Amino acid sequence: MEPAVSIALLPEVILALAGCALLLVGGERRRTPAAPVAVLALAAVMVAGVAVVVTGRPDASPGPIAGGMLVIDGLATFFRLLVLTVSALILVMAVGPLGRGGGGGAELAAMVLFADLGAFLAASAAHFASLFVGIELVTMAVIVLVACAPGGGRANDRALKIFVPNAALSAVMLYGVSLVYGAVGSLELAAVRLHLEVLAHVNSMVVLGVVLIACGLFFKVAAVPFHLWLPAVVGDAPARVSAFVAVVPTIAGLACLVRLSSGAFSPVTGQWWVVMWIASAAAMIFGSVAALVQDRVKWMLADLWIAHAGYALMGVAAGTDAGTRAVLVQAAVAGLVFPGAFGMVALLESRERSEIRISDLSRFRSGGAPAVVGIVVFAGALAGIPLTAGFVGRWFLWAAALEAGLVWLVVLSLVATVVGFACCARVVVPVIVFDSRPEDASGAAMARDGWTVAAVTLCGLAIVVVGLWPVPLVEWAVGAIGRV
Amino acid sequence: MTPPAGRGAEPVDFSALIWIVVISPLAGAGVNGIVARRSGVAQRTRRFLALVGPGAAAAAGWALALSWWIADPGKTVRVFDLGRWISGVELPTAAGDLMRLEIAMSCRLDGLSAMMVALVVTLGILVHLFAVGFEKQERDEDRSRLFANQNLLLAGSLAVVLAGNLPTLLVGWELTAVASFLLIVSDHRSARGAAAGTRMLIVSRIGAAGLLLAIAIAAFNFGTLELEGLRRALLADLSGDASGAAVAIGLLVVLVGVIGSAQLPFHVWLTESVHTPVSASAMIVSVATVAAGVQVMLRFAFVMEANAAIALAVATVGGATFVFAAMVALVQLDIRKLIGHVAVAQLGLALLGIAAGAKWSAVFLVVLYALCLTSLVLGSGVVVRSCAGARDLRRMGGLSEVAPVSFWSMFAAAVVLAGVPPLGGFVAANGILARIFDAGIVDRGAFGGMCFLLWGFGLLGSALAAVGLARLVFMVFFGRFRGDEEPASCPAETVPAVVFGVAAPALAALFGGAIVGLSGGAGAGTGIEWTLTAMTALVVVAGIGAAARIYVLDSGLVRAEYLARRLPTTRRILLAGLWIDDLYRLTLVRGAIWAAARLDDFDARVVDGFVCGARHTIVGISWLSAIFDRLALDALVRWLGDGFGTAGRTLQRSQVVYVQGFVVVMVIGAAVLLGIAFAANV
Amino acid sequence: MEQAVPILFYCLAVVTIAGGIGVLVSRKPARVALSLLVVLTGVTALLLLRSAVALALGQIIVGAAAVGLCMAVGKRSPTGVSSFVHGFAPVAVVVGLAFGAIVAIGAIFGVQAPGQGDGTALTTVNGDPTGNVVAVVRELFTAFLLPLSVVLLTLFAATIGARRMVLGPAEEPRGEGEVEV
Amino acid sequence: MDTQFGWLLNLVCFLPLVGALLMLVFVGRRDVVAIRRTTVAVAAADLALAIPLWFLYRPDGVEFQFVTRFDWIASLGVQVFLGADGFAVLLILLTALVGLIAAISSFAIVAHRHKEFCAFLLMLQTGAIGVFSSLDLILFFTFFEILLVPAYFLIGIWGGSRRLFAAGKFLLVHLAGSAFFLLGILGLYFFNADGLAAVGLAGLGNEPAFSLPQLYSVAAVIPTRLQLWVFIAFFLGLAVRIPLVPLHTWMPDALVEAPMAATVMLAAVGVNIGVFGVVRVAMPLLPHATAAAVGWVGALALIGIVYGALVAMAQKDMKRLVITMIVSHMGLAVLGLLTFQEPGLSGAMLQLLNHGVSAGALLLLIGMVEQRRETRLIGEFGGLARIMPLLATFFLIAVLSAIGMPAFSGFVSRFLILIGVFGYSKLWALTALGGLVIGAACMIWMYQRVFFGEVTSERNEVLEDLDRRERWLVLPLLVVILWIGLAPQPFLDRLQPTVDRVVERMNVAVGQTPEADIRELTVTTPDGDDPSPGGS
Amino acid sequence: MIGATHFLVLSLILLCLGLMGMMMRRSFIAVLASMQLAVSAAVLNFAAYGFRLSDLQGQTLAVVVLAAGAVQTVLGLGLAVGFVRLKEASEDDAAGRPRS
Repeated sequence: MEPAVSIALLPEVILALAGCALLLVGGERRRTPAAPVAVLALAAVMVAGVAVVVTGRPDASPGPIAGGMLVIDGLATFFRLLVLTVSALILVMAVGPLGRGGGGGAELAAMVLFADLGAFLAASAAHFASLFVGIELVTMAVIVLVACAPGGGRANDRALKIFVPNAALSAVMLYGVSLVYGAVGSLELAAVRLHLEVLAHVNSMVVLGVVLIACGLFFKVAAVPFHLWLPAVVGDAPARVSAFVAVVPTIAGLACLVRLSSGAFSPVTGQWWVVMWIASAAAMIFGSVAALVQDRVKWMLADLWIAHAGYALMGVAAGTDAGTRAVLVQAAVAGLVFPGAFGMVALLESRERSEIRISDLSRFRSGGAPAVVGIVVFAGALAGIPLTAGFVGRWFLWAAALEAGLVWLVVLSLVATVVGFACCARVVVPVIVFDSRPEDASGAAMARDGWTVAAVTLCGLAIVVVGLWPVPLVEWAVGAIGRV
Repeated sequence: MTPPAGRGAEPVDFSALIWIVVISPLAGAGVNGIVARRSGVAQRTRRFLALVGPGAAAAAGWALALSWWIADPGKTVRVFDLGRWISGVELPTAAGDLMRLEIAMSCRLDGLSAMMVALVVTLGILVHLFAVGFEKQERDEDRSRLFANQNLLLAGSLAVVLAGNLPTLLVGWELTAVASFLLIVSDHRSARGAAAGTRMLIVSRIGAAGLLLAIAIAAFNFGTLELEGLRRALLADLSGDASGAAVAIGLLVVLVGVIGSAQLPFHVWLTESVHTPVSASAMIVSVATVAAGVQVMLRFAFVMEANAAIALAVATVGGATFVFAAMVALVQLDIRKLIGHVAVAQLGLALLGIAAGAKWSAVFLVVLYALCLTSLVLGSGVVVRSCAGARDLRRMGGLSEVAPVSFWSMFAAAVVLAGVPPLGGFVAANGILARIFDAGIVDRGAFGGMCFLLWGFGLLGSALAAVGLARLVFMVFFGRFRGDEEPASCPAETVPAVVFGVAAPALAALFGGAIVGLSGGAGAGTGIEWTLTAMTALVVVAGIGAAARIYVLDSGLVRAEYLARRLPTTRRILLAGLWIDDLYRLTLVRGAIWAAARLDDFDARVVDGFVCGARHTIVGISWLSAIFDRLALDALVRWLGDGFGTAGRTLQRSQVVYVQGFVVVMVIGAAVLLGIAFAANV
Repeated sequence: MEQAVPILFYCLAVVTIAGGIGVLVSRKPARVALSLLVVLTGVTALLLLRSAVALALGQIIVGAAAVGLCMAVGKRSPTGVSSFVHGFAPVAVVVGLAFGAIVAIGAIFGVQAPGQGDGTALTTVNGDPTGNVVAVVRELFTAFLLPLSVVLLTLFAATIGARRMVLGPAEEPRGEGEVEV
Repeated sequence: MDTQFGWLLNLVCFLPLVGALLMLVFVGRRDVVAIRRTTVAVAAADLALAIPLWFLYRPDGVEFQFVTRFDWIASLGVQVFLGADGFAVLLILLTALVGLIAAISSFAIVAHRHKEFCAFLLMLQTGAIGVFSSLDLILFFTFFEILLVPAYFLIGIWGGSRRLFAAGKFLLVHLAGSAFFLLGILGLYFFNADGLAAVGLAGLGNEPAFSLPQLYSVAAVIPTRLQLWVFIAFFLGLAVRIPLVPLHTWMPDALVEAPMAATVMLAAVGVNIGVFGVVRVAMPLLPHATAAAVGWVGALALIGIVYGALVAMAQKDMKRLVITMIVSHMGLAVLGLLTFQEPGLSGAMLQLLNHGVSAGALLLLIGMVEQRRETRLIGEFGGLARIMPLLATFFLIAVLSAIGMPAFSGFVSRFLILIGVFGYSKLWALTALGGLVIGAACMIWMYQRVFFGEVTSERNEVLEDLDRRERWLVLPLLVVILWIGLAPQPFLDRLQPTVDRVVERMNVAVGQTPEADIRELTVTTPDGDDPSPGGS
Repeated sequence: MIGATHFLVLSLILLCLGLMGMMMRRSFIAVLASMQLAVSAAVLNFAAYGFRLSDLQGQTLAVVVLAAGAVQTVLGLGLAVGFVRLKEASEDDAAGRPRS
């Protein structure tokens, strides 16, 4: 048995301590001087990042640590850093709002850290216990985040929309775990894999367990039809919260799916493949089509996010190393694109106006060429135009899926991509003006929030750089899964 | 392919001459079109520049022809490459090997082309001389463009005449077509001219397409594009079992010739082209048709010799056109249109002769035709100007005193062309008719009974043509003037240049024809031939007599009007040109436009509909999903609200989606996934 | 004892299911809570039947807390009235049954669980006679230390979060140039 | 691979982009004069740099010249691999020339946002030149796509009244097509990566996987079934761009709505990309599939020839008429390609150049008319020949070239294509000729209605003829028209290596079945069969 | 002999009841109770299989799961009270409150 405590748990410890500290510091006073909140949270994320890099073992297939609960392999490190990056970006965007004080800022920042902690566990799980607990922690933190986010009574409302379905689906997933446990007699992922490989044929209990677990994870990655909560929550919440709510649980869920797909459940090829195929196809098509007529930008982004999750599932469905690599790349790309896109939306939001419609995007014109270029870059990346990161992500997915023979899935995804193009073209239209005057010429220009602008700029640059020079990212992804 | 023979000891540098012949009108076109149109250029300079091209061409052309006739005793066929155009493209042929397409601008000098070059350059310079003098009176600034286009036409015609291979022929043909088009539309204001020009150019597209197809067949099936090589190949082919390819080439070149010489059913372009300035009209009528039509026919006359079917087709077309055009000429009231129809008729006769094998007579007729028509067209210009622009024959009459030069010239030309024995026209027509009749008697196999019909056509046509020409001269020059304003003597009448244009060709035709006719007419010997000759002479004289009776003796045209009243239908039909033009308009033109409009609709509705339809479908699905959300949501809220006992309370129509609905859908989804997974398991 | 197990099982199963149905159909929150109590009691007994003493203890603690909280809150619940007959009930029943049927088809008829334990190993784990509770606790604090601590952390966070929710969501700051127009 | 002067090609390719970016950064948006000067300077420099390519290119072998290559995404074998053959050199020259002319012509029509307009125009130029000079499939595809972005904005921002609709349609149809193109690339990639080993050839190892020359060398062993799938994918992508009936409907909308400079650029250069893709990618890589698909593609091309001409005849708008005719012209080019023989291929490639210059000139002139009169409706005009004789003359030259009159460029290509097509199929040749006659009739009729007859509208009486700038704008195109028409041999010489390459590949396909086909390979077929090194 | 299968049947019934409750109860308290029901089902399973396998992992995980269930309950109650507070804050029922 491994020692339960390891130096490799340093990032988790840092996050946990920082989270607790934030909760305690910010707990009582309703008007915290909250600039330190953001700084503290950011610092925690940074330090955790350093710790991840220091303690992460880039070499493939290291042994489990923490009593067999975690395995800090390349995959884990990849997802950990990704989650931290996303969190950092969103925290930077949130410096402004948090810095303006108001109650709950500390809780919000703490929940970001807790969600990261959960994602850490989920991404490096070597045991169903840590997987379940980690993914639940992500969800719980997100629920609190949503519930505590500004927005009056609607915040509770939104939280409820995650809470109830999550209760049902996590129970279902847990039931699936219990079935798998019953069928193979172990909860350790490696042992599960060994048992399943030994089994002469996959019995229906295993299938049940696997599919139920998949359903639970689909809820987290918002695959159709488990996606319903996502647009309802993301479309409605403040943009910065939306970004976090959309991106982090999905990345955690994807990490779990990848881990199970290439590890524990790799012997269950047929059923796993079918389920992933359907979820992927449904998510891609639904997401793109639903986004097409969305007039509300955040809802549209939410729908597109569903489509992106669907693309990523294509890599999971492929089930090969190339597929895994593609999922990693796609996750990284989406993790850069969506925070940036939500950040752009955040620049338009104000207390009076939280619902941003496509025509409102014309307000970006007040930001001059950089804003316009930004919108074009993000729209291009969302659409997957070459030379942006969006294309890189999809390229690897297509390649992997084709290699695995999923031709029709690729064709469907191409259709979805084209439909997605249409959405993105719609987004660009009011910004590039085409002479349509903004409805409220007197109305608000975009907010001048330096932190948000900085984060968005960073995202945009990263998108372009990855689009032009994807080699480091790809190399990293290749290294992360150890093979290929 | 340049035959190696004679390269070394060339007495005259033919190729240089050919260069000059072809290039000088082109250069003339360029100079007139670009330089002379500049505003600073003096009128005198412009006139000079107009003459440079045709003059040089005439000099070089005659030098070429003469030196070929004189300096080259062997009379060998010579081919000159004026420059590579395309080379090195390999084309697989029907024989299975590769043919290297080496396409040069190739010129072929032989008896036919030498003579035709001489003819064309002569007409060219004469017309230009006339034009310079004639147009001098008008002081129109835009004449340089006209000259440029005329030069272009000359160049094109020379290219056709000299062409040594099919591509060169095509280039020349097209150049002629474009120049004719430009000449026809040269009065930009005239909608009618524009329509005629458009029609002409479109019709010429058909000819060009035919020629292009012929080139393709020649290259693919016979592996050569040289006229000489092709001739050998075609003859070899046609004399044996005629292959489809050879016949196709024959039919296609014949089609080109028919279009170029404005035969039925393509004659309209020529008869409608007469609304141009006279010099342009003369170029078109006497140069363009000769080159683009007759020359093509003559070049490929061997096809008709070798294949009776093609010959018969051409002969039929020619004969029919002869009669038709001559008949239409009888009722034309516009002097220029009358001349146009006369031209078409004479070309028909020439084609009939070529097809029937009376090549010599036909060539002779064509030379006469070109000269006489030049005279007639240019003379008509003088006449019309004398009448202050009126072109209606009924408003003329008695102009012989006002325009004596024109009168005598046109009179001579008409006499020659109408076939008054023993002049050239008679000799030629007689020769052709006799040849046809001969053919019918001697070798019935070729034409069979059709010969006699064709001969009948020819005879009838001769009579009608004689009437038409006589009508022209009588109505214009004889009797008394019927117009309103007194005719004024046109200053152009006396300008030497004009005299050249109008009188010189007529005289040339008169004397040349007379000489040849008197000397050549003696060849005939048998009784039948004498009978035929007599019959031809008889009908011609009878025709002229009839015309004289109607138009000369009755200057008031009472008789003519009486005839017109008596035969209103006939007159209407003839005036409408057998409605051939209308037929085109109603079928082809309307049909094309109709089809285009329908296809446009189809394109916009159906084809585009599919593209847009796909888009609409996706957007529609998207809307539906959105609407479904909303409807389902509303229904759900209302439904649950009733159960909740809150009926009557206003329920907010917001995006509050009932959370438990999520759970239901998700559980259903899980169940479906489970079911599918099990199904996949089985 | 061995003979008593089936009888006990069936009795407890009936009680548990009845409690579950009670949760499903009870109109008043208090009754819901009571039904839940019945279910949890039944489950606890069933757990004991499977030698899961520690688990049963945990169930009792958590269950009691949960029921208590439910009752405490349920008294104040403004929407405590529920109705069975309207709304989603038919849909939910059909969907739930269908789901159950599919799971049952797969699981009940395809069950091939390994092992044939009798529970003795669970009461004396690894020869340690200290019993199930000690064993589970040791397990919890060795191998499962990380999940446990994380869950407890989550509990902490959730408590703070719940408190924040009870207090009301984050107040919007008052103007102060939040958005530069 | 000849790497000499590779830097020059790079420079030609990327100079407009760099210029555009520099201009975006350094030139003030209100300083219209500076913007224009910069644009013209960049475009002129690009042309000046491109002209030496004409002389430096040695048409003595099928090897690509001016090659530069370096790794881009090494792990995938994607390279920045530029190079050109004669065909590409000619198209690059055309692009540079038309680009300069379009840039200058835009000054008169663009009323707002000059900076962006000029930048987009320059980017479009880089996109097109990039497509023509890419030797790596991914790079090719990247340029292929990137081209759409400036085009979309050019149409969408500066277009006519229905610009948004047109731009959206343009973008989506193109993207849908290129999505399939991408699928084809992926299919080839997997053959290249895995299939080769299965055929018994040495696998690629670390060789670049998308290099076109490398793919050419293995094209013969690509199994026919895979070829067919990939061909269908490529075809869908390219047919949209060509555009072949029935995928052409984006074009009348997009190009009519586009501002004239963009229309000129897209019509003269943009549509060539489709056919270029066929020559560069589809035919040499997939000879068997191309040979198998000749009937279908040829039928579409033939329909396009006749259909485009007839539909054009019904148009009331000059610009739309000319643009609809493109369907016909491009159909002819495709038909020429399908003969797999030298005349047809040379003719088809030359047709692209001819089309570029003649359509470019026509559209430019129409733009000049539109600018004076603010309408393009044929019915509004009449008798312009008297008022604007120079315009009428220039227009006539362009029309005559477009309908294939000898001495003008259009004739050469038509001549060669028809000779080639005739050897291939008599019926095709006849139909194509019929279509050409209809097309000619349509153009001539349009010319007649616009330029001849009485001047019907008083507003037309006062129109001014071309001024000096406009004259010099159009003249270069007319010079090229005449040059190609009179002396096509230099062009044909430069096309010969490309032609040879295609003919060589196609001979393999038409002449014999490839080795791999006999072995019944099922390597990386799209159905995902197990790769099995086929026996026998 | 009572085996894992019997427990499986029972737990399945409990799971279904729990899910049904979550789907159809409009009382938020009932939803929370149903959630407990569903969690109990999994707990039962873990115990039954652990018994059969003589393995402690399942039981231990079940303890953790119980804690997680507690977390959910706490959150759920927090939400519920939040709604109550909202209700008290404004009697306007139309503010988008779900009918829980």
